[in-house]
Formats: sequence, C-alpha cells, structure tokens
Amino acid sequence: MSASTSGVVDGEPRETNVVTAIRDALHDEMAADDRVILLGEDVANRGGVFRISAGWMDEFGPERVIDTPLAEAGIVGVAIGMALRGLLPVAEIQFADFIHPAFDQIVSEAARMRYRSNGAFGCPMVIRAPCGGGIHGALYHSQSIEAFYAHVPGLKVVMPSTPADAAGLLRSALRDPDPVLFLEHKKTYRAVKGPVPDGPFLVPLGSADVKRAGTDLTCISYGYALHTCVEAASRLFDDEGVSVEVVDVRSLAPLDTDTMFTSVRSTSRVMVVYEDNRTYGAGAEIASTIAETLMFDLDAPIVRIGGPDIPAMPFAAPLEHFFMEPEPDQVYRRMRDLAAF
Amino acid sequence: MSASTSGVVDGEPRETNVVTAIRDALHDEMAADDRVILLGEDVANRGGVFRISAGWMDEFGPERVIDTPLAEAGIVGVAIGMALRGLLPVAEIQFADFIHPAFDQIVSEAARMRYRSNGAFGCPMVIRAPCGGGIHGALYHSQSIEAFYAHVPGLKVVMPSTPADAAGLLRSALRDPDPVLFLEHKKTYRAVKGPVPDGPFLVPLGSADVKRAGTDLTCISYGYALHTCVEAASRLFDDEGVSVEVVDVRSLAPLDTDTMFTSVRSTSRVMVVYEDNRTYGAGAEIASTIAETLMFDLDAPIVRIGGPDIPAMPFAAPLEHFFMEPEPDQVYRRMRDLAAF
Amino acid sequence: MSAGVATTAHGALGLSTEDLLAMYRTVVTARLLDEAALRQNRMGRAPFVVPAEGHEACQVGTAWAMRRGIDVWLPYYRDGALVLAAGMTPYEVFLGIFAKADDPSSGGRQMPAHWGHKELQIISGSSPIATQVPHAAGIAYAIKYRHEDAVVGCWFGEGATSEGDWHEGLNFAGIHRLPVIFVCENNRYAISVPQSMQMAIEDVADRAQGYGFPGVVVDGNDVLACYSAMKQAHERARAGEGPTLIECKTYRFLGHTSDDDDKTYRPRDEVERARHHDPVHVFGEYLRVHDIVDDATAEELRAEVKAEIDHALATAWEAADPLPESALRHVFYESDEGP
Amino acid sequence: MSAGVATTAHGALGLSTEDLLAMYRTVVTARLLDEAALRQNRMGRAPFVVPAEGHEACQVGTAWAMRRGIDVWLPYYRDGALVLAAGMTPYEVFLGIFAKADDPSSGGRQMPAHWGHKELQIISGSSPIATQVPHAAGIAYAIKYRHEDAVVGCWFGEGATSEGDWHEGLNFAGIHRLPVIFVCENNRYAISVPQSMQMAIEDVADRAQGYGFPGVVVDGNDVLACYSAMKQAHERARAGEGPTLIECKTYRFLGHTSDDDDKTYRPRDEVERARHHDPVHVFGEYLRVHDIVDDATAEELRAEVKAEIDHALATAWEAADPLPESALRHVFYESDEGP
Ligand SMILES: Cc1ncc(C[n+]2csc(CCOP(=O)(O)OP(=O)(O)O)c2C)c(N)n1
Ligand SMILES: Cc1ncc(C[n+]2csc(CCOP(=O)(O)OP(=O)(O)O)c2C)c(N)n1
Ligand SMILES: [Mg+2]
Ligand SMILES: [Mg+2]
Repeated sequence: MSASTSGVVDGEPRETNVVTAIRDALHDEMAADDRVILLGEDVANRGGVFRISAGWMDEFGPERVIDTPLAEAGIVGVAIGMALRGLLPVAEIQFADFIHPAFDQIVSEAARMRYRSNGAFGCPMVIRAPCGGGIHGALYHSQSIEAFYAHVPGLKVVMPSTPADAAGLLRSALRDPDPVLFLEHKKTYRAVKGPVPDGPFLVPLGSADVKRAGTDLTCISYGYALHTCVEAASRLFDDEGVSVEVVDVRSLAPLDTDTMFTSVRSTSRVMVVYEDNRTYGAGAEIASTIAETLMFDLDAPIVRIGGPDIPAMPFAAPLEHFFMEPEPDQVYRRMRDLAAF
Repeated sequence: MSASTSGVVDGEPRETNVVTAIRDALHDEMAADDRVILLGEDVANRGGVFRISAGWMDEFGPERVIDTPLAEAGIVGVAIGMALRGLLPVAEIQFADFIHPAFDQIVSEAARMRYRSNGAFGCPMVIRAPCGGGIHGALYHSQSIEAFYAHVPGLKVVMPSTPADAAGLLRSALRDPDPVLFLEHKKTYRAVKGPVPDGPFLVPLGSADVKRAGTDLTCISYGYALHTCVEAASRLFDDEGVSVEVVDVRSLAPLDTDTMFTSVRSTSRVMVVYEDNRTYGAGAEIASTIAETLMFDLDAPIVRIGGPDIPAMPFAAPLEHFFMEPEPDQVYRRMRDLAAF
Repeated sequence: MSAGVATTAHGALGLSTEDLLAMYRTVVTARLLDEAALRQNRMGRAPFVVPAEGHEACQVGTAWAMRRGIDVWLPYYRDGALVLAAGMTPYEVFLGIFAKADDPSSGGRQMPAHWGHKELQIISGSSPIATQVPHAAGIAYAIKYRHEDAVVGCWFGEGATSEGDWHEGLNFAGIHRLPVIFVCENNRYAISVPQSMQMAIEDVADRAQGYGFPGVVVDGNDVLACYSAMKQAHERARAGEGPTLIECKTYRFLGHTSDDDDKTYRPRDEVERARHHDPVHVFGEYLRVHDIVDDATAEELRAEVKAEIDHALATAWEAADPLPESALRHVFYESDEGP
Repeated sequence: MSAGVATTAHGALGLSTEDLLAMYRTVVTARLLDEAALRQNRMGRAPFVVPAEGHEACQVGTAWAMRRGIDVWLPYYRDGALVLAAGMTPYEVFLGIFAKADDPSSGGRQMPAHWGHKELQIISGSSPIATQVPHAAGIAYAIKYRHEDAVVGCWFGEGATSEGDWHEGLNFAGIHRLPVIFVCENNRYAISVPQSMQMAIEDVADRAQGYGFPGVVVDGNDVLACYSAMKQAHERARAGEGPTLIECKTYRFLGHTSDDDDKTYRPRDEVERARHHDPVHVFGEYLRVHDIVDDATAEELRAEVKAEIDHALATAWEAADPLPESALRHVFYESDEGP
C-alpha cells in the first residue's frame, strides 16, 4: 500500500504526485550535499522538460545544474568521470527513448568499472530516465527500456509506481555506491498521487512491495501497469469477491524474488503484467524464475501479459489505445479466468 | 544433426568448419550479386581480424569491401543508408562487445524504419558480430549480446551452431527484406566442423532444429553451448541410457516455439542452457513461454542453466574457466538429475 | 526600381521571376500552414505541432537547389517549409498532423513532422536527433557506387552537431567524397540550451575542416543566399568533389514545439529583435523592391494560399483514422509492399 | 659537443641532466619490457601482449609534464611506456601480463594493457575505444568544480578520434574550458586501416578548432618536443584556459598486438623507414651529443634495466593466480573496499 512496508519512514506523510515527490527528494539531496550534480539536456535554463529542476540553476548555481549538449553518450560518460572524482552525478536523459546512444557508456563503462578494476574504482551515479507510454508520445517518447538494462550485471534498475516509492528509491539510489538506472513512468508523474513521509526516508533497492494484499492469486507488476492491476483487482473483488494480491516489483535489478515467492506460495496462482513488448521482456525473467522454483506450488499455468511486439506506441489515438494493453479490462478478464482456473 | 532437418539442401556435402562456411557463403553471395557490400573495421586491407574476407578487396574492389573508420554507430548508420538506396550491406562488427555504440542505430533506426514509415521504407541488411567466450578474450571480447537484441521488434536475431546452419542462415539473412543480426560464436569458428551442402541452400530464419533426437527430456540451447549439451547428452546415453533430445534454437527472434513445444510435449521434461548471464537472459523467454503453454505437460520443474551474473568473462585462466559454465560436467549432472526427477 | 535580370541577386543566380514567385509562394504557404496548425492545436484538434516559423528562408532556399524526383532528402522535424518545397502538399501535412491513415510519412504512427515520403524520396526520419546523418552518407555512398546522378541533402539543427552520430556521418562522407550536402539550421538553441552551452565556437561550419571538406556560413534569413550556397554545394557534389557543410544562421520565432513554453528560457526582446529579420518579410521586401510583387499581388497570393490551406485542412480532418489492429502491421516486410 | 644548460633544447625546457636520464631510463625500460613480454608470448607464457614499440617518446615525453600523485591519467592499451612514467613498476606490468591476483589494473580480469592503478590515479580503462574521453572531461569537471589543482591527461590513438564518444568528450571539455589534455598518438593505422580510410585530413589536431581550443602537431619521435607541447598544455590547463589537443606523429613498429600479423597490411619497407626514426635511438643520440651518456653508461643503464625487468618478470611469474570463485566478487561494492 505504501513504501512503509519495507521503507524506513519518518515524519508526517504528505499527499503529492510522483513528479513532485521526485522533485522534492532530489531537491533535498542537492541542498544537503554539494557533491550532488544534475546534468542533462534542458535541465538548467528551462528546469527540465518536466520542470523538475525549475529554478535550481539559480538556487544551486550553474556549476551544479548543467545544461549539456545534445549528446547522451557524453552525458553518461561525463557523469562517470564526475563519479570517479568524488561527485554524485544525477544524469538526466530527457526521454528513456533517447538513452540508446549511451548504451555503451552505461553497459561497458558505468556497470563494469568496479568489476574490471577488481573493486578499485566505482561509479556512484544515478541515471534518471522518464519512460513509458500512454501520453501521446508516439514511437519515440513512449518506450519501455528496463529489459535491456536489467540484464546488465553491475547495474541496478528501479521503477517506482508511487510518490513514496519514488522519493524513497531515489534517495537510496543516491546513497548507493554503484550506478542506478532510475526509471520514471511518465504516466505516473501527475496521474498517481499518494502520501509521502516528510523526512529523508529510504526504500531499499532490491525490495519488492505488496501493494494490495490478497489470497486467491498473485499479480506481479510495476510502473504504470501496477496501477492497472490494482484497479482491476479492486473491481474484481467488488464484483466477484476474488482476492488478488498485487506485488510491485519496484526493483527490476536486483529482483526481490523472496517477496514474490512468498506471495505465490500463498496463492498458488500467478500472473505477470508489464507494458513493454511481451517477448523477451522483464516479465519473462519473473515468470521463468517462478516456474523453476515453484512449479509444484502452482495450481494453474503462469499468465504473462505484455505489450504487443511492435516497436513502441504509435501516435494516432486508435493505435495508441490498441497498444496500451494491459488495459484494465484485459487484465480484469485474465485475472478472473486465472482465479477460476 | 544437420541443417537438412529444416533447410532446403542441394549439392554434395563438404566437411568444413564454421568460419569457412561463413566465408564461403558470403563469398558466393558477393560474387553473385554486386549489391552485396561488406563494410567494417579491418575487413578490406587485412581481410578481417578472423580473415573471413582475406583477398576480397582485390577480388571485389575497394568499393565493395570497405575499411571503415573506428565508429560502430557510423558503420550501422551508413549501412542503413546503403540499404535504403538498394544495396545489401553486410556490416561487420569486429567483436560483438563493440556493437553497443551502435545500439541506437540498430534499435531506433534499422529495426523501426519499416514500422515507422508504415511499410514505405525498409532496411534489408545483415549485421555480423562474432560473440561469445572461452577464447581468452576477457571482459570485452567474450560477451553474449543476443538478449539485448532479441527483445527488439523489427529485428531478427540468429546464432548458428554448425557450419551448415551458418551458411544456410547467412544466405537467408541476405535474402531477408529486414535487418538481421547474425551472431557468430567465436568458439565454434574453428572448433566445430560438419558437412555443408555444396549449393546455395537455405536455412529459414525463425526455425529451430532438433540436433539430437531423444525421448526422456528436452534440452534447448544454441551457439557454442549447444555442443556442450550434445556432448553431455551423448555421454549420458552411453553411461545410463538416458535419451535426451537436444533442440538448437538457431533463431532467437523470431523464436520457433512450435519445434520446442513439440519436443517438450513428447518428453515432458525440459532444460534450457545458455552461456550468457543467466538473469534476464534469452533462456528466460524460452523457459517462460514453455511454462505458460505447457505447464501441465511437464513432469518436472523447468531447469535453466546460464552463465553467472558477472560482467562477462575474466581473462585469467582460472576465472575464465569458472565462467565457462555451462561446462559439460555441470550440464551432464543437471540432465541426469532432471531425467531422474 | 526595376533591374535587368543579370544585375539582380536572383538574376546572377539564374533564377527567373517565376522561380522567385514559386519560392515565395512556398515560404508563405509554410508560414500560413504553421499558423493554421497552431490554431488547430489550441482548439484541441492537433495534440502536437512543430512550427518552422523563422526557418522558412533557409529551408526553401536550400531546397530550391535540389531536384525533385532525382535528389534525396533527409529532413528533420523543424523542416515544415522544406518538405513543401520538396513536393509535399498541405493536405499531406495535415494528414500527418491529424494522424490519419493516409499520412504519407507514417500513417499516423509517428508524431507529426517526422517526415517521410517514398515517391518524393524523403527518407523517413525518427525522433532521436542526428541519426539521419550517417544514413545520408550511406545513401550518398550507394549513389556514388552505382554512378547515379543524384545528390543527398541532410538537414539538422545546431543541437544535432553535438551527437556522436553527426561526427561519424560527416567523417565517413568526407573520406569517400560523397555527393551529400549537410545543412545546419542554426537557431542558437537546442530547445532551451543556448549555443554557448552546446559548443565553444561561434560557427558550426568550422567543424567541416575536421572532415576535409568546406564549411560555409550564410544568412539563414536570406533565401537567395541560402539558395546560392546550396547551389554551389550541389554542383560540387555532382562534380564528384564531395560534401559541403552549410550553416544557416537563423532563429526560431515560436516555442520548440506546441508543448514548449519558450518564455521560460528566452528573453522576449531577443525574440522581438529576431522578428525584425523575419525571412518571409525580408523575401517579400526583396520582391517588392524588384517589382516582382506589389501589395495587391502579394495579398492575392496570400489569399489563394490561405484558401488552399483551409481546404487541405478541412479535407484532411475528414480523412479516415487508422484502424486499431493495423498497429500490428509492418513490423516486418509484408508481401503486398512491393520491393 | 657540450653546451650550457640554457642553450640546449632540454635546458630551455627546464630539464636537468637527471631529468633526462630518468626519462631515458623509462624509455629504455619500456622498450626492454616490450621485448621481454613478447618473448614470454612466444614461449606460450603470456597469451596476449600489446607492444608500445615506436610510441615510447610521445608517451614518456607527454607523461613527464604531468605530476605524479596530483594529476590524473587516462591511458589506452598502447601506453605501456606511459604507465611506467606514471609510476607503475615492471613487476606490476608483469602481474598484469601473467593475469595474477595482485595485478593492480584488474587482478587478472582484463586483458593485459588495460591499465588502472588507484594509488597512481590511473583510471581503469576498458577495451571499447574512446570511451575514456568523456570520463576525462567529467573528471576535469569535478576538479574544476572543487577548485583543485590537478590536470587530467587522456591518451588515445588516431583511430579513437572517429568515435562519437571522442567528439562528445572533446566538445564538453571545450564548453567548460576544463583542465584536460587530449593526446593523440597518431601512428597512421587503426589496426590495419590506414589514416586515409579513417579521415579525409592530414592532421587530427585540426579538429580541435571545432571545439574551441588549440590543437598542436608535434614530432612524436622527439621526446623533448612532446614534453614541450604537453608542458604548455599543462600550464594552460592550470591557468584555467582550458583543454589542448596534442597530436604526436608516430609509428608502431610491431603488430597491433601479439595476435596481429601486420605483414598482411603494411609494406615492410614502410616499417623499415619508420625504424630510422626510432624514438629510443633518437633520444639516445641526443643524450650522446650532449655528453649526457656515452656508450659505456648507456650500456650500463641498459644492463641495469634488463636485470630489473628479468627480476620483475621472474617474481611476477611466481605470484599467486586469482582464485576461481573470486570471479563472483566486485560486481557491486563490497563493504571491505573502502569509499
Ligand atoms: C537523441 C535525442 N536526444 C534528445 C532529444 C530531445 N530533443 C528533441 S529536439 C531537441 C533539440 C534539438 O535542437 P536543434 O538540433 O538545435 O534543432 P532545433 O529544434 O533548434 O531546430 C532535443 C534535445 C531527441 N529528440 N533525441
Ligand atoms: C569500440 C571498439 N571498436 C573496435 C575495437 C577493436 N579495436 C581494438 S584497437 C583498434 C584500433 C585502434 O586504433 P588506434 O586508435 O589508432 O590506436 P593504435 O592501436 O593505432 O595505437 C580496434 C579497431 C575496439 N576495441 N573498440
Ligand atoms: Mg537549434
Ligand atoms: Mg593508430
């Protein structure tokens, strides 16, 4: 239900949305520690295309809030250098779809620095990237990229679904000695509201969270799709009394299999729901690890719902709508069928 | 055991190794069609670091065998342009580990050109990349990269394990109207020999192949690991009479689930073996799709064997050896246990 | 004042009065189309539009040296005026803006202004900046390889010049002396990032010498200067002398896109000052001074264009939407696509 | 001929006889170490080595203007002589060649010549070419941000200059006028690809002007010329005047690595001609002309160095291999690593 399940919480909660929670947490971190540097396209002069850093160039100075050239490999590569010299860079990629030019710097450099130097050097840095669709962003402002990066040893990948998780995970990411890819689903930015504890509370990396308790089946999801699942679960409970436990993965890498396995053992039915292209998506790993470990605990085949295998979301409303499975209705139907299996 | 299972074969077979089969097939294609262009680092003057194109600059001319600058995004991007203007470029990436700078050109451009133009433009091109470990290549000359690319709609990804498959798949890739990532496991180059039909036979993209027939369990693999599995299977048959069917995936995308499902239905036990880092590796998709579809056909939990989740293979012999699981012994033991389950 | 053809700027460039009128009509069409599209955006009928306002001269000027049906175009999203010069109709542009099934760029799949047109040889472009630059080099390579008489034009903003792909594309084109022209529309901002935070130099054109071919700077608000530079580059390309980098100094009058509020990062008086050099007005003045248009004919042309745009808009609005399930098509080649 | 300090090339640069002897010793050590390593390779005891032969002067010359313990080094695999000048010992180099547990670069995880040394501030490098260039800019940014008195040196071959990362790194450094020096060891080949197929220009240094800072060309076989250029760049960097690109024209005498057969792509007489400018001999001649060494002292130094190398080699060979299971360590931070 909230980050309190596994986070260290202090202060009075405040109701806010995801983008504000991210802004506030990052602001506090920057105010508290001048090693924290924000760099990216349009983050300074304009305060970010999502206005997360509006006013910060004046507040923290242009040395700490840096408008970079249009060059993602350079942004990540420069951030790696900063991290190697004692700073704590937050590299903002304007849209996750544009992170691809930095693939080599992230995979070959940031994620391998510690391993290849046998522990001598490390890259404490956060790469923030707004991802996901449903906001009329078309093919190149809608992509899900988590599957590419969750596969990379040496890199941590998280995607919060609530304001509290966003704030708590961002703080943990900034305190982590290794590189963290922090994915922000754009559709949660303003649409998802919730309480955020007031203090500098943390949500540990590598921890999943039960967002809705239930007994009949386990639904595992993350990002915006998580809310689709919670909504479907609550309708299904109201309609037919089916009790669905919804687990929020939160951390794609490392994956908290304990929390998932515990839930699946108790319900014996499981579905995995994600927005990304279905085939070779992150849900494959989740389904697969459950199949290996809990096969004989299951009363029904694992259900996996992912986006269609087309290159991201088209622009035209009818086409975008077609992609934005998992829609609540589809998830609802498959939940009901799975419970009845 | 050979491509004949699903390939169109003519001519007398000839015994050769994988690297020679690739060289011969590519040579014949270049000789037959002057739209075929080879470009990459060191492919002309030196004939490639694996000597695949030795002598071709003289034979086909420097316009058709092009030494490029050291710039992988440029190599792929230029190849896309060539493909858009009626050529059939074969872009050679010197080592798969160095394909990462081209990630954006492959994912955002080559793979999306057709979709984003609603079918108006296409990129018929082949990207060849020698991959895989066990050849003392250390962290950056040993990587498996198939999982990153198999997830990309619009891109086909194949990895042959035998000389005949290499030749037949390469020809199909060159005839395909869409971009194909052709992965060549370096350890198969000289170590794996086999018959290659003499004519221009094809192995269709998207077809798996039963490399060893069996009844007790299905072992699904590809690349060099496939040979580890065949070897373990044959030892296990000799030692204990256990009959293992070994399926060669060959085509990671699209995946030939029919061939795999048919085998699994007949054996009711399945293991998936791959060299790449285990977590979020290609084996996750294979295991997951079987779990969804054939759960009640299985008599034992799915077994998944992948490489450790460390950033590729270290250089020192003891460390490389440690990574090069799946070793025959490990696969052998897990096969025996699974058959006995 | 009327002048003999040979002594005027356009005469010296070999441009007739008809040429100038056709160019002017294109410039005016682009401007009015932008305005109409923005109105659609404010009315909630067009979720996203990309105005070209301010860039009309450099786009139409450079385009005019290209040969429709022969040369190849790789524009970027800002190139609304360019694609009109390349032969796209306002109707086709509105099909894109309204994301209709018949949108020639993408059938409504991409955001508007992600141009593509198979018949016109406008190569499909994407959002990631500068990715088209190596494509342009590859196409030019194929042209040279097949001894074809075609030239490739590749347009981008100054922001694109920071990307690795840009460097790699220009370098390859230089090595092989390819028939390609790189046109930088330098409006001094990449969204909000001023040129000074993008590069430590004044002229992008200076980078050309690192690739072994000429870089030239032109006034991007002067349509004839842009045409002239492009014409020379085009001749160079056809003569086998290789690429040229042309930098057009220009300015964007409106927000980056309809989603952008440029007041957050640009002083209003800077925008005002730039408007004094509005390329559409500058060109109109030139035509008046040379007695090619007067107030009446200019107004007539404007009215004609406006009617054409209104009609295009209305017709496009009525066109069919793509079918939902069509989203699954064209991931791979389909046999009905032709070669 | 002996000359007063002030009138010699080295005197003008402020280098004492002791400096020169130390530089010479480093150059000779690099050469003899290369030879010893290649012998180990042929004996089958070293699966992979990367000779620096031919590059000694530009590496040691540029290194000598850096301050050990203060400045930061980002070398590439060719920089075997450079890392000796930066403070690595032959023993440490051999630990890497034999992939031993105590190899300071990577504990035997990376191929030899993938340098790294935390205490010496040699930043761990990888195989993918040019990736260290933006790192160098980022480190220099942090130095400037914290008002530290340190300079970053970043070395690479001319092949690296074709990569997008190179462009992006230099551009960033130029914008922020960072204290970083980019050194290009131009040996005219990227493995087998000749410079003419890598770029359409003669001097890589020309690219610097596209980034707003100076590019200089020096004779890479002249250790003092390299030192001089680096010294000036170092002063510029410390004075807050920003980066410099130094291009050292040099040549690689042997194959690209022990895996390469350069006979497949380079004419033998080209290599022979280059050997006439062997930087180790050139430097030796300089020292003889200035009476700083004679045949006897040169031979003595050589013998001393050889003994040191033989000892280092023998000791490193006996050192412990990494434990197999240690392959699982250091994927992420471990609490025993310190900050
Ligand atoms: C690779 C990539 N990174 C970031 C973006 C987001 N973005 C879109 S346009 C733009 C600025 C482009 O500026 P410029 O090239 O100068 O063109 P202009 O819009 O000024 O005409 C940015 C940063 C993108 N589309 N692609
Ligand atoms: C990204 C990448 N692509 C390809 C390679 C393979 N490779 C290793 S060294 C090299 C040539 C480098 O040439 P240059 O930069 O001139 O340095 P030199 O070896 O001549 O000193 C190539 C192509 C690589 N290591 N990384
Ligand atoms: Mg701009
Ligand atoms: Mg070189």
